[in-house]
Amino acid sequence: MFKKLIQESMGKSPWLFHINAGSCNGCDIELVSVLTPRYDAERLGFKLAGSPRHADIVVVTGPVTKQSLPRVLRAISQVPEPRCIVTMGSCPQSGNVFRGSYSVAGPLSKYVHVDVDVAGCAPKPEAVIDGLALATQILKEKRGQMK
Amino acid sequence: MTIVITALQYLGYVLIFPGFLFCFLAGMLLCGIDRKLVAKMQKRVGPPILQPFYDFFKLCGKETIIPASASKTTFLMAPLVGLAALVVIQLFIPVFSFSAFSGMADVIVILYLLLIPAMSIILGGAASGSPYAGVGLSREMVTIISCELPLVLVLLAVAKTVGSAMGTGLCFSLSDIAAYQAMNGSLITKLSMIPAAVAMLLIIPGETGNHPFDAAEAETEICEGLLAEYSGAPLGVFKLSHAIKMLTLTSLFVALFLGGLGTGIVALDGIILFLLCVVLTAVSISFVHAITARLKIEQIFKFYWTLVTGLALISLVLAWYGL
Amino acid sequence: MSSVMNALSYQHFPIYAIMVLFLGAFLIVVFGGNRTARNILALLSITASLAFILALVKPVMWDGEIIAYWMGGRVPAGGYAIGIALEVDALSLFFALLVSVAVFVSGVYSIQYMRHDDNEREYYTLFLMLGGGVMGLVLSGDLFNMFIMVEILTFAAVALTAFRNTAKGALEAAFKYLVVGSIGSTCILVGTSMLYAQAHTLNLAQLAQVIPGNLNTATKVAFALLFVGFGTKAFIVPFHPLAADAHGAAPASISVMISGVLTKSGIYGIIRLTYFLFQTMNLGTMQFLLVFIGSLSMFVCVTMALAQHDFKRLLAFHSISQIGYVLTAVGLCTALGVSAGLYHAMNHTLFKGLLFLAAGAVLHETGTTDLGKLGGLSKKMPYTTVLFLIGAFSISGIPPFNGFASKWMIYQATYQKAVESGNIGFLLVTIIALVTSVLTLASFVKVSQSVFFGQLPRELENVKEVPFGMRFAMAIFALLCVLTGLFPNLVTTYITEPAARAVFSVAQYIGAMGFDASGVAAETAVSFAHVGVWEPISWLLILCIALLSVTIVAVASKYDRVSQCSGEAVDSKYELFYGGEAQEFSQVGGGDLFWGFKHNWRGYFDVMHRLHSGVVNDYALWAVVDLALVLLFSLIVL
Amino acid sequence: MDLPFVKEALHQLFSKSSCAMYPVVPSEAAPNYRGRIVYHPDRCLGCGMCERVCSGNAITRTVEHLPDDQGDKITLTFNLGSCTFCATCADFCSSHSIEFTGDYHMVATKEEDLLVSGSFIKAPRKKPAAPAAPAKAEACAAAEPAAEAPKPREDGKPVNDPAKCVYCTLCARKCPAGALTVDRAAKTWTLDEDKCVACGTCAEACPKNCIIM
Repeated sequence: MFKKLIQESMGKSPWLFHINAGSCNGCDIELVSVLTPRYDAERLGFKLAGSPRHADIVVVTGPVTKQSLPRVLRAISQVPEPRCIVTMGSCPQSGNVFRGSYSVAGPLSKYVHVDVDVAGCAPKPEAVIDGLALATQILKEKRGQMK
Repeated sequence: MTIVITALQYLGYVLIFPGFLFCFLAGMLLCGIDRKLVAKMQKRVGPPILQPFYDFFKLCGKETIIPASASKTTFLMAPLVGLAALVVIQLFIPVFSFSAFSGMADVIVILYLLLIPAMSIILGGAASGSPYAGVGLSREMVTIISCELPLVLVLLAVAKTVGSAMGTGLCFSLSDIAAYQAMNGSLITKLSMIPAAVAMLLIIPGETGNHPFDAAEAETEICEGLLAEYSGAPLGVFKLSHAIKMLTLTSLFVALFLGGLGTGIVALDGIILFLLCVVLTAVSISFVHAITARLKIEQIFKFYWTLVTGLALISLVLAWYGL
Repeated sequence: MSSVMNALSYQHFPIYAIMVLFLGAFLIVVFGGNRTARNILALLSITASLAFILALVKPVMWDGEIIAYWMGGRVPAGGYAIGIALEVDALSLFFALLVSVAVFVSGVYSIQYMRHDDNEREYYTLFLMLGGGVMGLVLSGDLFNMFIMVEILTFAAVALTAFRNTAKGALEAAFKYLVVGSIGSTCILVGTSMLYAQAHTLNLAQLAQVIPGNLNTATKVAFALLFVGFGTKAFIVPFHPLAADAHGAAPASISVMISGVLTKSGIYGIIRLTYFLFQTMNLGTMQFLLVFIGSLSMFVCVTMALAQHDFKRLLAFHSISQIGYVLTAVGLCTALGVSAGLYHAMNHTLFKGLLFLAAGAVLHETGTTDLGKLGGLSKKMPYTTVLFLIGAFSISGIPPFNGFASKWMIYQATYQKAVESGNIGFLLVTIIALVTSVLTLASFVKVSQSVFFGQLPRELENVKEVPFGMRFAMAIFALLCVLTGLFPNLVTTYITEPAARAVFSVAQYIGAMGFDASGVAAETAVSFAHVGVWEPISWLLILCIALLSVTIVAVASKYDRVSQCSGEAVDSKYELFYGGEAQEFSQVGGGDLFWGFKHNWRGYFDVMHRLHSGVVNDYALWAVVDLALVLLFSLIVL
Repeated sequence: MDLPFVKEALHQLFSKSSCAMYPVVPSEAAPNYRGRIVYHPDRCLGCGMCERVCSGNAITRTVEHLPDDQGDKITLTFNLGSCTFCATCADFCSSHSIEFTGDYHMVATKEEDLLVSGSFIKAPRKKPAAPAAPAKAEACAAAEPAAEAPKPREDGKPVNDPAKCVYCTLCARKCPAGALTVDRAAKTWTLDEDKCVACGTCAEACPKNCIIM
């Protein structure tokens, strides 16, 4: 029963950790706007965590520049299981307009398993909420698979 | 046989009311109500009231990572010690006329016991070895220093008021303060106690580390400071401790200023206490949270050592001259 | 046979307790060439001294007997005391107890700690002379012997301060100490001779009988001189910078002696002077003097400590801060106050000894006490860390350790005094004491963060735990810290209350020596009613139950199922969360940890910084100014 | 101390929240919102202009030669995970075959889910000299002079190669002087020589490189 409780709770309080991997700040602003009174993701339990150790969902924005790549991987590795990685905006998925630049190491999926992609440049807050909700479902499944 | 029954009774106090179970449920609900109210004041819907429970159980189900540079025992034990110490403080605070253990400590002791949870979080954070924890520790400690002076003045003012009314000169005992209020009505009705009560209301968010006095745990600047390296269940215990601390401080306020509202029936008193705590939380934590932005650490210090200390000092001087 | 029995009578124990230490010092000079012999001799003499003092506890403290001992049987003739006298009442014994415990633990610690130093023989000689000096001072029954002992202990302390003269600043610190210490000793000598000229006696009891009724300008001047002289020994403001230098330079075992023992001798002198010789403590102005100096020491030194970035200097300032507590409480002249002050004096010896030994352990293993260069030692030195934390919690007054019990009594006492005397100034003292306490906590948080927690610098990778002997010595202090904190009622009943009662029993003190005490008010009614409520045992019991239940729940819900770094494998998962930059060591500077606090007090800290110039001329000037002020004060109010 | 939000906080405590309640209450994108791309292959000419103007390299055009001269199968794939939604492709598309809808819901667990693609078969171009088609010989002959590669004009003004031209009108749209008129239905390309400034924009813009300066 306790396990069930935990699994249910897992779906109700996902905490986000946001990594800016060289983003233009467009997606970052949209992510923050998800927490504003207009969209208020907190009513779904979302919360921005300050440290990857607290997070359940890692949201990556930006095309993953060479400078940021080791830090991104480091921060992601420090998120405790179960965790879920969400790429936000086109950049981490493909590099977008920065693709082919000498300083871009992306896409992120070359290095880690990405669970959810939220496309858009930048995605609409509703789309972000959709993506995070999907990530939460995945999180719950992952928790169920944990022993 | 009677010993066994007494022991069971005391165990019941510790584990059920006003101990763990009460602390857990009431503290978490208080935290949830606080979050809901802040959201309301910010024109948001806010999380469900049960959100802190979800957060807690979720954290219980997460992996606990111990950093390589951390000292394991301190790192893992600190949250538990902090939680246990807080519950014991809650046991020492009388619930109106009912007091499980409040005959065992007085207000000065409470003042010092309140340092133990703070120390546990400081040591736990320091034990993780994180540089962010170093910054958080420094800020946490300065916040404690800031709150200490006005809190001392408030407690001394209360002790003086009750003491001179009871003819003993001074009275630090919480159960005596509760008994006095049960006979003569709440202390907040006295002129000299009003500034002290206001000061205490301002101290509560500082002691609990709530916004805007949360420079120590600023998640956007120093990655939650002392908690930066905590994950999983220990983090959940710290969150629980934070929630219980809100309950403890508000019920301390009730014990100091709003005593005498009890009915004598323990269960009912518990509910009244909780409702009063909710009101106090709404005023002193949620409302202050909603209308302010986070203060810098030296502003926190200045705020407490000027304005709040001034209020408490007025109260103390008024109490000294018997008003 | 009877002479043997006679020699074993406890009447002789005080002189034995002093003499074994001096004898040990002498024998070590003669036979101390061999390390084993030296250690055995030192251990024997400190153990014997401790045993003699412990044997005196029952008759003197619990039965209330006052031992008057005339050396060589030279009892007073013609109403005047000529011979050398020892007079041991509960107060003397209380301090002797502290001295013997501190000397014992410090001696045990020294065996491992000083192993790698040269001149161990001289070290033990001076060490035992220092111990013997303080022991002689507190047990002595006449003023001139007190002066002699002050001289012995001062010079032993100066020599020991400069013992590691290769260390930076050791000679300078010793020189400063020598200069100002000599000023203090001279004051005591001049004061003593002025009193002798007036009263024609040097016996404390007889002085206490003669002086109070016959105050004139000369005795008033003598009072000021003696007060400043003993103040120098206690390092109260304005002599506190010396303590910082001396503690910083001396070996840790000597810091224990200086802070735990030597300062107590100053406090003892002041108590004897004010409560016994001049019996002026019932004057509000005298209470003001002591409480003022005490509060000033308390607050100034704790703020100075916050600004330090050397482990031992920081502890040194705290030492004076705690002495400020003691002086304040003693200056209240209430039964509770004196009892609280003595309790705190005892606790101070215990926890400050523990802290200095911990600092010594860190120095022993790492070779530095600079807070900026240390860090993360808790993984390397777990026992030292735990012991240090016990000491830090004790001095910061975290329940249930002993510092809390005594500080709490001091708050009660000051507040009670404020209420009883109607003087709102004492209320301020309560507030200062409470704030000082939390500032103390702050600076020990700083130490624990900068030394034992935080990140381990690469240079300290190979640090090991200290040897068992040192840990054992620290553990003794730690155990005593916990016990005296957990059983405050027993401690007050059996140790501090008899001593405090002795403070108010001037008549018995005089009478025990065979002088006429009719002119002196009999023992004041001493009430030790505690105003507050605090039951540490019950608290601990409940805490244990609570902790147990939390732990059971936690373990049951797989709280301990953690993932941690296994072996040497470097995985970024177990690294700390920060930018991952190349430098492996980033730490908030030890000196600036409490920036938010210091920023608001920058004016004050600037002034303090300028005042503590570190120039010995300035400190000598302070001593003279202090003397002038106390002189003026005593001439006006006495 | 300045506390400007006291009144607001109290007021909002008792007023309705301004939250959009998104997942419960569905939300429409604003007019002209550029969301998910819908590609209409039936309208597409396969000119590849979109691919060239795409800044995010989100559009890929693959041409598959079908056997038996059935023509080319042209597939356009729009990777929404690389798109900046700038709508330049739609702007440039002469046949309006790229459409940006208001559908912002572009969430996927796999990268493939973010691909929008469509394909059409372009009929094989009539070979100018196809001996196998004598029925069209006359027509071929009529076209013969035009099939000759046009010579550059001496005055530097553009010349169109009708053999290559698909009449996509891009040159006319791009012409800063308004000198070009292209009628797609009538398949005519006319140059107003008085207006032409011989800047060369049309030649640059031409997806088929059929304008020669």
